[in-house]
Amino acid sequence: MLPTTADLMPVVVAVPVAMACLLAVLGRALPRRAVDALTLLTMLGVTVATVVLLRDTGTGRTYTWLGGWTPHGNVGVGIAFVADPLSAGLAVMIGVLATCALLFAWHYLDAVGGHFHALMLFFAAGMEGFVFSADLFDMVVFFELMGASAYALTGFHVEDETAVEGGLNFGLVNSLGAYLSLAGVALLYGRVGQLGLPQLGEALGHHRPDALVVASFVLVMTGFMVKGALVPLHFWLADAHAVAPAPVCVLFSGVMVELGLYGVARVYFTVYGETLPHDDIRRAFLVLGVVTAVVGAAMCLGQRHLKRLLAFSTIAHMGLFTVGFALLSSDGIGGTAVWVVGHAGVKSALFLLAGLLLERYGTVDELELHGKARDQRLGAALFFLAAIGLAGLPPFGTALGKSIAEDATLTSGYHWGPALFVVVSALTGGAVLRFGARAYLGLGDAPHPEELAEATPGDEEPEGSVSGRTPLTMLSAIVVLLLAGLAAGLVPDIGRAAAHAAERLIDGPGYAAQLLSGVRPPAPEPEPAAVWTSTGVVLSLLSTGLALLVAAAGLWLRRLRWLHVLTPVMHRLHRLHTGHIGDYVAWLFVGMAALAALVGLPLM
Amino acid sequence: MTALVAIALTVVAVAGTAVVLADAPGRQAVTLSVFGMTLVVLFVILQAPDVALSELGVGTAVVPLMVMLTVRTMRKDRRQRGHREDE
Amino acid sequence: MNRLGRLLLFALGGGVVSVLFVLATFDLPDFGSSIHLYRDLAVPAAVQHHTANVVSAVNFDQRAIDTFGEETILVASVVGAAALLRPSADESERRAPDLGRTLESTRLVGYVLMPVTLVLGVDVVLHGGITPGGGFQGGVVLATGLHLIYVTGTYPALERLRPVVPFEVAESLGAAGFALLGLLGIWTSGAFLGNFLPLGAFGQILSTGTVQVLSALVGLEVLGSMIVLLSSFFAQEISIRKAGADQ
Amino acid sequence: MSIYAYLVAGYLILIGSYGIVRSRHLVHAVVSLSVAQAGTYVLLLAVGYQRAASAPVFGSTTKPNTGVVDPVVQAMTLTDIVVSATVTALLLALAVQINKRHGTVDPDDLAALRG
Repeated sequence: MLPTTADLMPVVVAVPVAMACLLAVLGRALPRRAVDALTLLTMLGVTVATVVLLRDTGTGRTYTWLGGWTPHGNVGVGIAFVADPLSAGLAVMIGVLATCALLFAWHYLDAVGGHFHALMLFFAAGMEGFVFSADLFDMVVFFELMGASAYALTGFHVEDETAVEGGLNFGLVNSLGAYLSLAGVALLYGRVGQLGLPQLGEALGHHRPDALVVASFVLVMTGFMVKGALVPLHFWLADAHAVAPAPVCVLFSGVMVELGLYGVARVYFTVYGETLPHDDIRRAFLVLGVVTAVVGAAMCLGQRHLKRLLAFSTIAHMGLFTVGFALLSSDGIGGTAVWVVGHAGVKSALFLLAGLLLERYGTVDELELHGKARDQRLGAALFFLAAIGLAGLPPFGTALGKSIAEDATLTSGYHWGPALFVVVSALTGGAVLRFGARAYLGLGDAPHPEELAEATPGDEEPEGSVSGRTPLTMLSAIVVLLLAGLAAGLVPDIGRAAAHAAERLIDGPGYAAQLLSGVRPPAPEPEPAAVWTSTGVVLSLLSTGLALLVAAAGLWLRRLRWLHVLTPVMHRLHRLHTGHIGDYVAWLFVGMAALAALVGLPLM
Repeated sequence: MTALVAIALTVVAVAGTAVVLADAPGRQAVTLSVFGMTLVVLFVILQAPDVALSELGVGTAVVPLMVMLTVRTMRKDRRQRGHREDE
Repeated sequence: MNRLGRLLLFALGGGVVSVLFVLATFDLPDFGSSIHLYRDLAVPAAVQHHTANVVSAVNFDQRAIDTFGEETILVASVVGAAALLRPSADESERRAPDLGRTLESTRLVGYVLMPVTLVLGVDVVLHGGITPGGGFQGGVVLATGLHLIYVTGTYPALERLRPVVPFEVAESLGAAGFALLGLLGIWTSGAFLGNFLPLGAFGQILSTGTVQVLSALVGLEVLGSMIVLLSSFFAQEISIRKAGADQ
Repeated sequence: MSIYAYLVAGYLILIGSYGIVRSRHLVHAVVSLSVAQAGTYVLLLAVGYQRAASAPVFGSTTKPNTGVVDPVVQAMTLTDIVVSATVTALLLALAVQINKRHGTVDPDDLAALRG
């Protein structure tokens, strides 16, 4: 039988796995370049396949029941892979980011016997499987696959003492999250006796939300919220991002963390959308999102280790994305989707630039680097471009996504929305700009010797051995990522496409009807394209301007630690990030309790 | 619920508690192996022979063995570290 | 945060979650009830594909993609553990010392466990006809059996009996084979991991189409990965030394 | 009494997590994690149990019928057990390396090292 478009989904999962197995065995025998080339070709192929899938899916859904086990009535024994515009779009993103990361790694990392490349392929395959799967248990399986490869990649530099520690913290918290999710799946299975998302949604249908529904929701979401780094389940992220090799951070910050939020959204709309009231969920995730954004931004400002700084900026942005999701509207989620693409482009470029700095100077500490990178003209240009992109300067995708989401908050009646978005973008962008100004331009006061002497967490060893000119492969990876971040704001109609994608995501009953009975969804209404609005542009310029102010303040006002000194609150916040695994698990349960209270109490 | 299931469940709970409360790293492998054995019994009683078989291999043998080797490696590495610092 | 603070925080969070969980259990069907919708569908589906062991039918046919994911986790973890336990820049691997050395405390455990495992291994083989699946269990039991040689004997003896490379190959072959067989299903049956091989008489070993093949591949993989994993740990314990450290 | 099995499962998850919180040794933390995971096995099997039903395996002589315990939860548990071994291995491998680099695997000491 001839393969169809839908068959591309299992193919992009299975082929990287098969290739990774091959490399795990042959890696030692093959020359390094052959391993590089095979891995890169595989991910390029995956990218092309997912682009075809995205194109063919259009505004509808493509699905296949694996093994040919189509359901009868509203029940079945099989598992489906489904692509709608959102999941196909995410799949493309995974492909592009992995390809760029591997391109960068071409001259990077003394990769051992194909292990690194095999793990990257397993990681990508796990993420692809996660976005396509339409089965709750299967999602947890792919979630664990992402996890297992990610822990090993985090601790890959075994000589680096902080790397192995970051890997273990990540692994323990994330595995515990996965097991709690599995417990939630078991509860739901006990009630319904099915595992597929559409079957579960149909069965829960208009069931009154009782304790079991709430408990299973809280448990299932815990795993996803750990991955999505929602405060207070976020602690692992900074530890892991600070120490993982730069190309790995591209996948971590660019898409893995966002997949946590995708999991929350997908499972909520397909399984719980008809039983847990929207108001309830909106309130819960608005609270979690705002707290995450504020904590992330505040922590980001206080960092001097670039990768840690970028990690907290990712947490802050996850908070904003969560607010965008929590609006539960097509423009809120659509705007967030555009923003996620733009963010992936600029943030990944920044992580790769951090990798270059680390490689050249053996440190990414802001004070130690003061003025040292002055000769890096091109690096500086790329860095500042990415930094103002992160702050939200038009026409980057970050700015377009932000402005659509800002409009959406106003439509939903949350007038504080634009202010939060602008301030958090400015604070995180400003922190990055400040770092760049110190390192590349040598601005700001020269650091005190005692400040330099203070050991920063993570005096890493250089990750590779490139000196002289930066290799073309590394530069091109950074440029491609930046262009992708720009494209997200410039491609005509991307706003409309994102809104349609969001509509498909939200439509839980339509999802079930199509998968279980083959009912095609109606063509989406030709709604007004969400495009650049004058308010949006003004607000974006405002956030960029504020970011410059924040950077200037950080450089010249009472030096780096002005915020610490000014507010004991900041100091206390810093002290909570202990790196102690016991603390992290205790906070994880507090986070679950908070979600349980936010969702459960109003239902009582 | 039959008494047998109730007893097996209780034994599992007690053994699990013992694993968590046993602090000495050297004893981890043993308590974990015993815990695995109680799970095997429970799975057999719950009519899950396939699961019990897996647990027997993994829970009572492979994982405890890895734990034991890890603890030994750590002791050895710490001894060597001590040596170096003495020199 | 100090110990007390940490425990209080956990008590707070864990307390709330526990209350919710207990309330939820009251909404579950009673323990041991006869309402199992998926079971009622899975059993006929297994019979339709002539698979006597319904667990295997679920693992390797109806929900084969789960198993594909799980066994990929297996290989990924093994590759990851091997990468993490490689001798680092300041370490060197050297020949296992002292051929005659035995580990006294573990020897005893080995003597106790050996017969249990052997009996079980035989049991798995005997049940082969009735439980035509069992790649996971089979692989684990075999790997365990192999390692009891170590526990009762010495590491070098094990190393002679069990060079690691073939097991690495077996492991990767198993996982890659699963992927390729799944892909083959797209062309032959129209769906990834479709059961496209001819079915035989119910209850016979080769009756189940791809189920038996996938099960065997998983068995190969589990056996390989368990052995490779344990050997990384053995190497750390026995033969990897810090450069300059003298025994 | 009919929820006792579920409660034991929940208890294992909770006590395993408690073990990580109070742990003074990373190996102990990893082992506690596997206790928490065992809780999910018990929960799954408890949910799929049926009184007086047999195992979901038919011989060539037994006629297939649905009077068996749920095979699906068994399939899920079965694969999870094998996977747990490898994930535990990964975490233990990281713990070995932490010990090599820091000379300690006590989370309190590790947190203190960071300052």
